[in-house]
Amino acid sequence: MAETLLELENVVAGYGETHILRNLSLKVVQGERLAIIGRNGVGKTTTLNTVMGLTRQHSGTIRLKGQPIDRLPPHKRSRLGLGLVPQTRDIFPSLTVEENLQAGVRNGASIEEAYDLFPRLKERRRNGGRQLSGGEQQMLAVARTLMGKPDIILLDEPLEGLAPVICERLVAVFQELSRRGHTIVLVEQHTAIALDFAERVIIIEQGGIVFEGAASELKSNKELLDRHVGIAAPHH
Amino acid sequence: MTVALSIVVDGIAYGMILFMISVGLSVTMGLMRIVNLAHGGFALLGGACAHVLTMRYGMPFVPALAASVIAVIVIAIPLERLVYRHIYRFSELEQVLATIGIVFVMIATVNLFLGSTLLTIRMPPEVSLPVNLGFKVLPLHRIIVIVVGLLMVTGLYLLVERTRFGIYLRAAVDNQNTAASLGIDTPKVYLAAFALGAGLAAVGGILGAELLPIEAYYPLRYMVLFLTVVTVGGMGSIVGSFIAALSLGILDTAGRYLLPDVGTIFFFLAIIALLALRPNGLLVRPS
Amino acid sequence: MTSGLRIRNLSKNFGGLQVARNITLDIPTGARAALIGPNGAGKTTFANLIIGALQPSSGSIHLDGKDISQLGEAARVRAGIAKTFQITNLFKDLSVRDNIRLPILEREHRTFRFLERHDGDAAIEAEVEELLADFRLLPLANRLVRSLAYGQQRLVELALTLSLKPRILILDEPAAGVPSSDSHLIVDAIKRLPTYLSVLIIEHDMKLVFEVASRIIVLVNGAVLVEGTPEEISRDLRVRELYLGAGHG
Amino acid sequence: ETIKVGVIATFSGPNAIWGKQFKEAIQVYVAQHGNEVNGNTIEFIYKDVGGPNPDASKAAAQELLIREGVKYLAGFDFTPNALAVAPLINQAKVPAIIFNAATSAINKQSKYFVRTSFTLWQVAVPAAQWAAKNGAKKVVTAVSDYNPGIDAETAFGSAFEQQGGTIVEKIRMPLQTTDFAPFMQRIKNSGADTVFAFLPAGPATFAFTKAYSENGLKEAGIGFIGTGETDETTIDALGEQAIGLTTAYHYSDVHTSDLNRAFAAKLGELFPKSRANMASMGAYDGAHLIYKMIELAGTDGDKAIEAAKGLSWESPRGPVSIDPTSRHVVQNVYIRRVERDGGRLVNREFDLVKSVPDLGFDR
Amino acid sequence: MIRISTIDIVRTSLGGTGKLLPVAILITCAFAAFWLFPYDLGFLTQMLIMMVFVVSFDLILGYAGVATLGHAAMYGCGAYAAGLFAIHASPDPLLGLAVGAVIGALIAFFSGLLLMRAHGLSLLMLSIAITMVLQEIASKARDVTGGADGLTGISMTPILGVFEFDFIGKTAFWYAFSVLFIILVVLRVLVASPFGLALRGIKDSPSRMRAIGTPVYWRKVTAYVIGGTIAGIAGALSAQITSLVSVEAFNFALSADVMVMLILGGAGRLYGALIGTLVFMTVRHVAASIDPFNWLFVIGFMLLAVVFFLPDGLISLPRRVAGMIGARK
Ligand SMILES: Nc1ncnc2c1ncn2[C@@H]1O[C@H](COP(=O)(O)OP(=O)(O)OP(=O)(O)O)[C@@H](O)[C@H]1O
Ligand SMILES: Nc1ncnc2c1ncn2[C@@H]1O[C@H](COP(=O)(O)OP(=O)(O)OP(=O)(O)O)[C@@H](O)[C@H]1O
Ligand SMILES: [Mg+2]
Ligand SMILES: [Mg+2]
Repeated sequence: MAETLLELENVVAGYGETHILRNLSLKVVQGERLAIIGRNGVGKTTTLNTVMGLTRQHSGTIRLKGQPIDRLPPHKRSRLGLGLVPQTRDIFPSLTVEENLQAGVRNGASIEEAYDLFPRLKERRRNGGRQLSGGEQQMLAVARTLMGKPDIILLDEPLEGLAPVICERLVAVFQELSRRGHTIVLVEQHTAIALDFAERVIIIEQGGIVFEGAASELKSNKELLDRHVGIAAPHH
Repeated sequence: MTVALSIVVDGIAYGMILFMISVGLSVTMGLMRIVNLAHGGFALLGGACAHVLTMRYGMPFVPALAASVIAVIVIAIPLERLVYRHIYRFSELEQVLATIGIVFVMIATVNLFLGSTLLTIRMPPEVSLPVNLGFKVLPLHRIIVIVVGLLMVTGLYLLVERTRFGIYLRAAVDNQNTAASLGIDTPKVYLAAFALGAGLAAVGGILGAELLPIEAYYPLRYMVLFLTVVTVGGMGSIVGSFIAALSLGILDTAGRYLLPDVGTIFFFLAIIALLALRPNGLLVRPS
Repeated sequence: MTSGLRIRNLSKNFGGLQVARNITLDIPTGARAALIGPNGAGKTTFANLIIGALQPSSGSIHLDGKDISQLGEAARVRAGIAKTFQITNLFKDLSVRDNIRLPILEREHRTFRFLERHDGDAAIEAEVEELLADFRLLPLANRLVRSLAYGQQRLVELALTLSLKPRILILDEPAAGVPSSDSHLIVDAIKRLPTYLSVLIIEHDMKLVFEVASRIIVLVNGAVLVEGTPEEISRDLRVRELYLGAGHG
Repeated sequence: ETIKVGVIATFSGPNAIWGKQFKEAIQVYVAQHGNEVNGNTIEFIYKDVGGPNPDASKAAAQELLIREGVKYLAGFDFTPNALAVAPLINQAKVPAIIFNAATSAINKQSKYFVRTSFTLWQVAVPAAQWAAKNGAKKVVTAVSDYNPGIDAETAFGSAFEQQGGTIVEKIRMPLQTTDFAPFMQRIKNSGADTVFAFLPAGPATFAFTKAYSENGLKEAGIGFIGTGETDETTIDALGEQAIGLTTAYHYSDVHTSDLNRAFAAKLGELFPKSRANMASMGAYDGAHLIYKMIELAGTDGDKAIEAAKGLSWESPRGPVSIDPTSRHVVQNVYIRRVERDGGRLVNREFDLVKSVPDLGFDR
Repeated sequence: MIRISTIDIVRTSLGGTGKLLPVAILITCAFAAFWLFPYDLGFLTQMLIMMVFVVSFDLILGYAGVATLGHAAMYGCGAYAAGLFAIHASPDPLLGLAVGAVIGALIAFFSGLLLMRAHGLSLLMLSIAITMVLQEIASKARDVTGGADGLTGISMTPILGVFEFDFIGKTAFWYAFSVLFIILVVLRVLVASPFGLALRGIKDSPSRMRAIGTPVYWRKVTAYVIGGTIAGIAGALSAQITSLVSVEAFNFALSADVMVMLILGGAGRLYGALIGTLVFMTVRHVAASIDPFNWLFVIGFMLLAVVFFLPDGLISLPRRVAGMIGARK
């Protein structure tokens, strides 16, 4: 049995005084590929942001590698091996592409790796972050997080706005990272892609988990999928 | 011809003082993007400290300068931890209110201990010796300021554009949450930058005191001047502030030489024209 | 006289970078066209040139035979061109309802009726409610947009743009951030649009593109690579290599 | 009976020094002379207006007149603050003693104004006469570009030319000027042997005198004559560069007379950190005048004004009297030079022009 | 016909009985102040004038989100215009107000053409520079304006030929209050109108506003002109009531004070502007008369306390308190 890397126990979190996550508990084990799906506004992003320390956590415990991290500021969590690709991309607009990447560099990562992954970024390396196209920003957001060599990568809809070819390439990259032992948590709207990629799937509804199981289980159980996510057969 | 030369020399010497007194602001307001109306407050504290050290305790100028800058940084650090840290998150308008509040308290404090008269700083007498440049006589003080100003702008440029700290700072300012989730210790970066800004303000206050003498109401009296330099230079650009300070110095000086009667109107009209043409200042970061 | 949008030799440079190269296109009234292409191909830039947020380096744009190249953005919106933003751009500190109401008031030229209340007109209020209902936004109507999840904001974005009742509608990745489960809301909304309206949709979700578009334009490196029916495009080898990848076809 | 006197001045903000000097001098006067006149208790009530602010000045006067029922108004550091109360004192028939505001024309706005300070004409004309007599031939005037500066420029210029001198250039320097180097260059280039300067005391004077000494004007043999630039409250801040500056003015805190020594002693006793200046003297003599008016006319404004006209007395600044037409103080104007005296700088008087009235009243 | 429309205006502005409450409070406050502080009418009148001024800035900053530091430009011009008009043309107060309003509007229009294209710091600086130029002109044109000594010789005839300006300042008080009241009613109608919503939209996202077909620039100029008109009226009021205009009317400190008062009370709320002015001026007045030397401490700490504990301004105080009491239950 692989060890638990990240654990949320009865987490209550939200914005200001409102509670979005209500007693959420989940475990992520070392090296796995976990997908989180759910309708709009159910709290997927909030879950990832809470793990990263960006939303207000009212109660509950989050442990990373067995150590409670609830009180830690985001940068300490990052240094413990967490990496987040935010849904809104959040490119630093006044930094160039290259500086955006440098801002993420830890543990001697090389920017060339990022350029190998996304040659488009290399072409635009001197451009200001604000001038990038939507898809270029998405690539940069992913690449920037990878510069920190995180053990566990939280991806919030990383395929959004990318051309299908790039999507495929990116999914392949994630698979490769997973093979190299990185743990990946993927929030994705495209249920089909998510189910193909992940081993395990969690469905969130109203700030709580309503399904947890193997991806294959969901794939074969259309009725279940319909009920929670409201999708007709995953299209491919 | 000699008039033109005089304008340039006097203008640069004056511009360098403008740069000196506002460079701290181009760090806190330009780079960190806090509407820091309390900038002059730190200059005031630095100047007041140097006044006390040189006049009351007879300390020589250079050690007094160093001690005063350190003192201001020592004041700035807890102030950042307790107050400014929260101000970063405020909206711009709230920042206006908060930093005005701080500046009032600073003024009141200096007023309480030292009164509201001019607080002179004793400099070594050689500093005010006229130096003959052949075509022109310039006080040694101005030459020192020019040299220090050049060193400062180079150092800051390298720090902001060429070091990891510079990248971290700019990233943290763009988006604190994202920077933090990339592992950047944003509170520390902010603290360091803020202390730097405050320290520079103190240096500027002290070295600029020859022209803008220190007194309790200094921060309010010259607020427009600080803002002008940073605005014309462009937010976030140290080099921009530098060029702006020099241009404004030359412009103002030219106005005084050539159109003394309407110098002020000329100066502000020129600023209006400049900002109408280049609304984001002379130099801005890529946007 | 041609009706619809006529674009001739449109070019745009950002410094040394050419992001639109001599684009010539027609989007006739009633068209359902899609613009696809690799990231950074210049799709958003193209849309911005049409709505007037950017000025072209050269070329012309005509709407129903009238040259609109010189008009500013607001004037073009009034002439009937509207666009959704790829990255949502909403009135975050206004309620969802006000976000819809505001463009309708503008459209109806109500702004200078200083003596009316902004929510005082029954017809406008009815229209607001209808749009909110269409996009299932009624339960959120009084929330500030700032507090909505990203996907919810995408829906507001679309509703807001439709409230302008444009004749040329440009949708920049309308489904981005909307879960596949809800993308049918968008498809439905597009299908419900009156036929006098031309739609140009920029989207990377091919399922949606194939569902709504009758013509597809492929933009690569700022130039039109091919233009054709969905079948033609999905068969095109270059498009498959450059854009669609192995998963499609 | 208590007779109240309302003092309107600036007690807060960058110009608070005015209010402070006024108040201290009044307190010295009261300490020396008691607070009773003819059995009436005199009570001074201070109102802050925070700087040149005519709106506030008028509101303060209204409040003093209505609520406090003051019978005399006093203070007024800035001209607009004095002018703003003119309609009120005309209606209320209450005398207003001006301790500073130095525009001649104020006293024309109301017959209830009496002034115990000075006007620029009063000091600039003697400055010109003295300069002409002491070898100045060509003078350049350099003044701050606002009404007092213009007054000084005109007064000095007309008097100097009358004495046969030439004004080679008139320089007006913007009030906001911080760097005076360009003006120094112009002064040098003008070919003058003397510069007559007028600037408000404080940062402007500081930077001006600094520029004067650093740009080698002294070495170039260009003399300096001014008026109130070397005010006692800022003179120490000017430092060494001030030594030797010559000014024509009506009061120096080292004026040698028993009265002045007594005044200084009392001030030092009550306010050890304070130093007297012309504002103190305006207020001190103002207080004296008010006491006199009460003694002679009680609380009848019209009678009090009549009583004030022509009054003369010995003040710590020397002999003074109130000119019946201009209701302005007639006084000696002293020529002084800045010297070091122990740990401080002082304006040492070495010459004087006797009994000068407000020469600007009829312009 | 006209009657009906005025009633309509009043009704829309009051918008039902619930909204009548603040109006009632306002009038009650005025009467209360009048009876309770009969000796401070001068100060109270100054405060009312300042309220007119701050409320005009609220339209620009609070609603349209345009932050300037040169609002005194219109105030000063309104003051000089009204003063000169009284001296040279007619001493009628209401005519003078109209002149102040027109001049305020003109200055706002012409400077607005330039200012409304600018943003952020550049906008602040431009507005400061314009005010400085105007101040410099006023102080140089001594023959017309009296320069630094101030413009004297203003005297007014009775308002409407009936109410004479009295020594105690009763007329001035009610005059200023009536003007404030009318302006508040007008502004309430305005901010509730589609125009008001459009301004809030502009504040929120100008780029989106443009994308819904709004000529943002002209909207902002319009708002600036309306704000400038009211600022001109405030200036005119002050000239008429003080009977003197000084170059200080253009002071940077005045523009800054206005901004501070507005944020203190709560920008974007008309009553916030009133409360901010009331509190700031009262505290300053009281603190400065108790301890003129140290009153800045009081103001400084008050500003800090408000930003830290009442980020939406003083106007959010009742809601905050209610919230705290509610939470405790
Ligand atoms: N900044 C915020 N302030 C207040 N409420 C918020 C904020 N951000 C999100 N919410 C609310 O929290 C809930 C969950 O939002 P969250 O972004 O986690 O959803 P999500 O599952 O990621 O949705 P999506 O698929 O649209 O990205 C939503 O109802 C949203 O309205
Ligand atoms: N202001 C600008 N200055 C310089 N380059 C720019 C600017 N705006 C866009 N670009 C560049 O132009 C190219 C086209 O951008 P555009 O946003 O139009 O792409 P797109 O086709 O919409 O891509 P995506 O599918 O990723 O959204 C990009 O490479 C981008 O980096
Ligand atoms: Mg999300
Ligand atoms: Mg795009």
